[in-house]
Amino acid sequence: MTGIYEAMPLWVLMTSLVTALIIFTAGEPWHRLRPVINLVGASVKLALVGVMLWGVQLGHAFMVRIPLLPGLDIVLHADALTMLFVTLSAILWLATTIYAIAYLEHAPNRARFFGFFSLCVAATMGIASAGNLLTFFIFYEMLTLATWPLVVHRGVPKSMNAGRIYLQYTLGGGAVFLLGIALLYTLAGPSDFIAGGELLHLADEHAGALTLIFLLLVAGTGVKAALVPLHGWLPVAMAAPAPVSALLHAVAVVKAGAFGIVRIVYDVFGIELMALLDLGTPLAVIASVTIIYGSLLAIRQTDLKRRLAYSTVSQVSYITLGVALGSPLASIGGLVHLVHQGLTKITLFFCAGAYAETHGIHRIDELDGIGRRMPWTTAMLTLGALGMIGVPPLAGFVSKWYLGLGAVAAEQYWIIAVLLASTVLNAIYFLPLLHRAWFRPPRQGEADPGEAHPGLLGPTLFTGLAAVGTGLFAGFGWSPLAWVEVIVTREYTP
Amino acid sequence: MTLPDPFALAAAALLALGFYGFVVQRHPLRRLLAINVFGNGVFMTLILVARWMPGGPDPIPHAMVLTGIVIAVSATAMGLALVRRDLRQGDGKDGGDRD
Amino acid sequence: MILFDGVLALLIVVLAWRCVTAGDLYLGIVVFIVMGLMLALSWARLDAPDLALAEAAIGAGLLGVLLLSTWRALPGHRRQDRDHPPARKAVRWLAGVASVAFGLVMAALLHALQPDEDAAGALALGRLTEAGVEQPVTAVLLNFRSYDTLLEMGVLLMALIGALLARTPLAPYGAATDDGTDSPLIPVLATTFTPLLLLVGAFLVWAGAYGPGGAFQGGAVLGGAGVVLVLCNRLQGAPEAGILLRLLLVLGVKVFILAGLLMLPLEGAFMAYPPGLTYPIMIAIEFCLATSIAVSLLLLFTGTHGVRVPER
Amino acid sequence: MTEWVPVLVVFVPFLAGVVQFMAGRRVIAWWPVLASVATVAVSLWLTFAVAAGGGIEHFMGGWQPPLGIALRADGLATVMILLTAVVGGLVSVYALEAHGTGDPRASHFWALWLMLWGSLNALFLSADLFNIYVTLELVTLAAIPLVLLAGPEKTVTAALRYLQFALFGSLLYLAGVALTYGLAGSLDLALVGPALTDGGITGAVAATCMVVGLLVKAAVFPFHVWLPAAHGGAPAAVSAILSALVVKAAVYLLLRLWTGPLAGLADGLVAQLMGALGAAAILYGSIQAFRQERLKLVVAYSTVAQLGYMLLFFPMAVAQAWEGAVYHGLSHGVAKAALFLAAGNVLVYLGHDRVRDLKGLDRSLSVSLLAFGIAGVSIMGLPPSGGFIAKWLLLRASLETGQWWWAVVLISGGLLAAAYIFRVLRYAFLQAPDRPPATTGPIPPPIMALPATLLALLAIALGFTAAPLLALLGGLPEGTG
Amino acid sequence: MSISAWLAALLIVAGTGFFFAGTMGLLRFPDVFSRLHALTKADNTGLGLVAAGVALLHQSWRHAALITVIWLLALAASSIACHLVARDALARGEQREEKP
Repeated sequence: MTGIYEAMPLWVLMTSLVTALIIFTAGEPWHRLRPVINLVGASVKLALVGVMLWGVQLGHAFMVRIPLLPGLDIVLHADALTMLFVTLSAILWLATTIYAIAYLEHAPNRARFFGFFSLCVAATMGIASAGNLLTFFIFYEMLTLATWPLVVHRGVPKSMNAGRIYLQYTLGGGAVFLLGIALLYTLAGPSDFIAGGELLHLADEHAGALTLIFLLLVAGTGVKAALVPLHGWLPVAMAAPAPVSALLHAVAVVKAGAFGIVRIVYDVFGIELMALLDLGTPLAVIASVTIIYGSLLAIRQTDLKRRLAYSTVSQVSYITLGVALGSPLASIGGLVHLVHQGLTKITLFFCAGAYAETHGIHRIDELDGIGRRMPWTTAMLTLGALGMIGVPPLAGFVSKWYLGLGAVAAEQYWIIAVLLASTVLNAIYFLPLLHRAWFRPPRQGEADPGEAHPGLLGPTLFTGLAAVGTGLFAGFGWSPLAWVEVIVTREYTP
Repeated sequence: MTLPDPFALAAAALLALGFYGFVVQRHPLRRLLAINVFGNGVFMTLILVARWMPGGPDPIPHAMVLTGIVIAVSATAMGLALVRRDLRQGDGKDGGDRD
Repeated sequence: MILFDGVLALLIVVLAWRCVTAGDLYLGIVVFIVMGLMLALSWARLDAPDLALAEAAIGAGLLGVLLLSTWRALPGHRRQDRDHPPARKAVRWLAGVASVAFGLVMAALLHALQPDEDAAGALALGRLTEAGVEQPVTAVLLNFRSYDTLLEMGVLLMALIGALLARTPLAPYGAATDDGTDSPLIPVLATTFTPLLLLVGAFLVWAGAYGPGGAFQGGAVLGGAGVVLVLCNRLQGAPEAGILLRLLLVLGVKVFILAGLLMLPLEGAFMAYPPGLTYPIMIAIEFCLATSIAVSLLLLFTGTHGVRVPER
Repeated sequence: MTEWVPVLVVFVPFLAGVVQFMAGRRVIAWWPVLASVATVAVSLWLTFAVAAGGGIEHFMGGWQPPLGIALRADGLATVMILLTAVVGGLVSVYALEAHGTGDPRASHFWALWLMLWGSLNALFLSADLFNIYVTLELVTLAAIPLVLLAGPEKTVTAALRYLQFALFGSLLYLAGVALTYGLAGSLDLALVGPALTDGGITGAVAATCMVVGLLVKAAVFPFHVWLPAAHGGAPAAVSAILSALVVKAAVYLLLRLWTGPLAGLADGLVAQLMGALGAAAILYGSIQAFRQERLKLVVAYSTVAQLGYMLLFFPMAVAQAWEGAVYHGLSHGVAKAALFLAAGNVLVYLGHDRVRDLKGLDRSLSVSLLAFGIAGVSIMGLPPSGGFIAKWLLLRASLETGQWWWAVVLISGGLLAAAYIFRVLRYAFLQAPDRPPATTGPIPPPIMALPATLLALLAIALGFTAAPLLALLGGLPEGTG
Repeated sequence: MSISAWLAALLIVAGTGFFFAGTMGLLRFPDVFSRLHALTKADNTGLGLVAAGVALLHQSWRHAALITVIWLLALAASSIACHLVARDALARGEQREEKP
């Protein structure tokens, strides 16, 4: 019997799930109480995550096993990688909740929105703490289902269309993923995530089958991670409200996909098997193509949120790139980007949402002079953009630096070129924004100052500064970077 | 080579004709007739099976046929009520029964 | 006799052929009824007099009446195939070939079939003394496989409910429907034939214990008596059924179930009759069944929830 | 006492139905409630008895087969009875409001439904080929009048078509039974197997007749033509019963016969053919469901598709496929009942169920719609749900037997299901900002929304209760595969 | 064969002849009324003859009585049926066909 303390991942999951259920059952009449429930849920979760973080640091094992069938268990556990993602999600959930309460103050159907919002976070928690592929899949699909109502929340034909495309991609990906899992179970039997994987002994006999399984699994997760050519849903899903976009891009969906790839590479196949089957390089190539292609498309966008969306396509692939290279340093770069990109991108989306909500600004050419009207928000936008480009000492730079080091270590010098090109492209699509915001005069009759609502600004400031902080204090013991180094050391030490 | 029992041939023919009628006919009343022809073929088969048992007519298939006849007639009677309803409506009438 | 059997079998096949393919629906129905009678004859030849009776009374008789009355109730243009044309020629050919093949296979199988001599039926024949009645079919229906018979009563009851539901809302009641009912011969028919029919029906039920007959045949004849009365306008449909009529309707199934359940604690199995009381219980059940069958068949004919005696 | 339970499971509801019919219009309001509660209670009693002590056998009239008829409550029968109790109980709650207990139609509904309940249990328990024929007819002839309850003027054509196919199917089955008796001299499921296996071509034809007859009754593609109109036209409670239980009864018989008396005849090619029928049903039914304009027809065509999954057992015929197929039956039963009840609520509220005009429904009918969505998760086979467990088991079975093509069918079936479920939700989520939906009816009271929600949640819960239920079911019967 | 058997055979053959004649009439006569005429008269006589023959074959008074009852019932039924058919035909306005 699992003790209450060991079952901590379950409780963390439950905080969001229960919040969702309360919100659903309470419905619209309780709208005054809902923010309280939301915030209490998010805070409790954060506290529990803190406890768990401490425990993992001390080497405690957290594990819950719920048998579904013989040989088919739901396993929730907490290792260092889990904690990286869980902590990020818990913090960003709190921020996004505050932001969303302010953003949707008078919108209809808020009960539904916040219910699914919490459900979505619950699913993310499940993904993070999944202890085997099946559990991962269960929450992966739950995430798909929980985000659909958020994507179509506005209920206009455009968002319905977005919802349809979103489902086509993600459910299709899920189906492929399921097929991959079933094949793997058939080949190797049930197995938990374990550093280095347990498939090495099959490599000789079933190399083809393993490659096929890898292909299926990566295709399944790649859809959510928006790897080219599976990225089509992401820009369309911009039809959702800004907090949803923020969540989708920074924490939930896209990250879940990237996280899945990390899990598959590290804990299912293992670095060694990857090398043996020669799967790393193709994955790295796909990731590189995605990085460049996403950036190129981002340049062409005139809509602010769409430009950010394509930027996500590009940036998330750094994570994939990092793990695909198969060198410790690159892995550090990739994994730490999970956090860095999350903080940075959510800041950017918060800003975009604040512009839209406060002044109705959606297109980039409407940004002229906004720096003067909304200085704080624009400052955060600036920090975020610079972080994305990778200006030292901001967070993005740390990731890229390690990626570069890793590429050198793996003797894959073309990666350096990719990184450089990406940085240049990032600059090309972000700097004009900053230029317009700060140095162009506001348009006629639009000079009225007006900073965003505090509920919008607060979370933005928080995430923006956090993004700066993670970069600045990367060398300290509790920083994401240090944490990631622990993970990677475990992975690479047999 | 013994000569086939004429009733066995008749049973097979009833089955075949019932099947043919069910597939080919579209008028619901005709379909019900065809189904009953088929049913009679089944009953005939059972009676033959009963008769061929060494030691006397086997009462169990006989009981089955008796049960089968009642069921077939009940179901057909219900079918006839449905046919009556179905074919009388759609003529601008309310479909109510008047007789 | 092989000649007679051969001619009879051929006749049945030809009638079935005409029934299925007759151009005129009315002809098809009439041919179907005749075929039923011929089948009854053939089953009598095949050592199944019980079934011959049942087929004549229920299969050809009552079903024939129902078929004809349904045909009569259809609007003229719905009596033809115009709205329901038969399948296209290609389908007809395909179905024809398939059914010929099916028929040939079945004929070959039946020809080759060699029933077992230790079939369940032999067992039944061997244990007749335990069954309480001499007539094997009745023994099977009311004792060895009484469960089937009970459920079959349920089928009849539900078919009746279905038919009644299909025919609501019902028309005004009571109007004389037949031009023929004022014929001077009708009272003769009603007064002479009905008592006779009732007598024969009751006799058949009772006779089931030792000879051809039984609850179904008897019940059908009793129901037939009711049909005659309706046709003679001595009875007519009523929109509501009194509690008595409903009681009679479910009498068979209810007595059957209650007796069966009663035997659970007494004898340890559903419907395991206590030895010695088997015959009286079975006769009682038979009469209840026959009553319910008669009432059900009558109501299937009238298509109403109840019947009543018309006011004069 | 325990050996009486199978009898009680059949006759408690059946007798209650008969009494209800006799009581006629003067319905006692609490009679249906009492009858349903009693039936659920004896069903649970049976379940626990079988779970604790293994199968129960009862010889009707005290006559052992081959002379008499046996009722056998084995694992498979018990899980089906349990499903019937759960779905039936909740549908009864729904019907208390939807059909009421007052007017004559209500009386007919309860009489028919209670008798149908007993008949279904009788069918699941029957261990005799001819008795199965009788129970099949009993089930059909109870189901058709229930369809008519939606108003004969609307459903009579569908009911008539249903009757024709059902009647022909069962007579075809009876033809097979006749041949079987000729071969084996017995009707008991446990006794006819060897004779059928040794029966050469006669045995094969007998088996074919029975199987094809049941396929017609189970509305398996291409014999599905009668199903959508009947299930789509019936009142919601009845549709739920028909789709969740009645068609499943025929599939249940297919499974039972295939793993029992016909096990020796199961030929690889025939099994593949059955699987192909299932696959065709999945693909065709799903595509049709996607194209329907009326909500209840969407759900009805979904039944055509979902039944196909259960047929995928036949080509694989391993333990996991067996468990998967039966579990699919259970979870589909629960989920489909939820879908139909939810659709019924939509119909009550809007007065129509045109998919395109469901705009803005998510606000007014959020509970029913949520139930629809949750049940949809199971229909799509997404985790965590009973549908997922079933799909997973079937998927594993297909890969383990090397028949990967069924895996492809399973996966695409799930995606197609998602397409038609989300199509409905999409229209329901569309906002109609200018005006509220033109409603004609009241918002269904909680007693109508609750059963749908509970059933939907049960469909999810089935995702976690597989182990005890599959233990109750027991493994694949011996001699199969 | 005994005399009674010969007699029975004769009666049955004669009865069959009447049936044949009745059937010919049914097929050949031009209108409802004359068809009825042929059918009832000839067939009832035929049935009587056949019944008498069968009764003779059985050599039992009980069976003979039963057969007689059956014949009488058949007579009554056919006369009533004939009457009703004729009435119906009249009511529909069917005309007698005159032979050309």
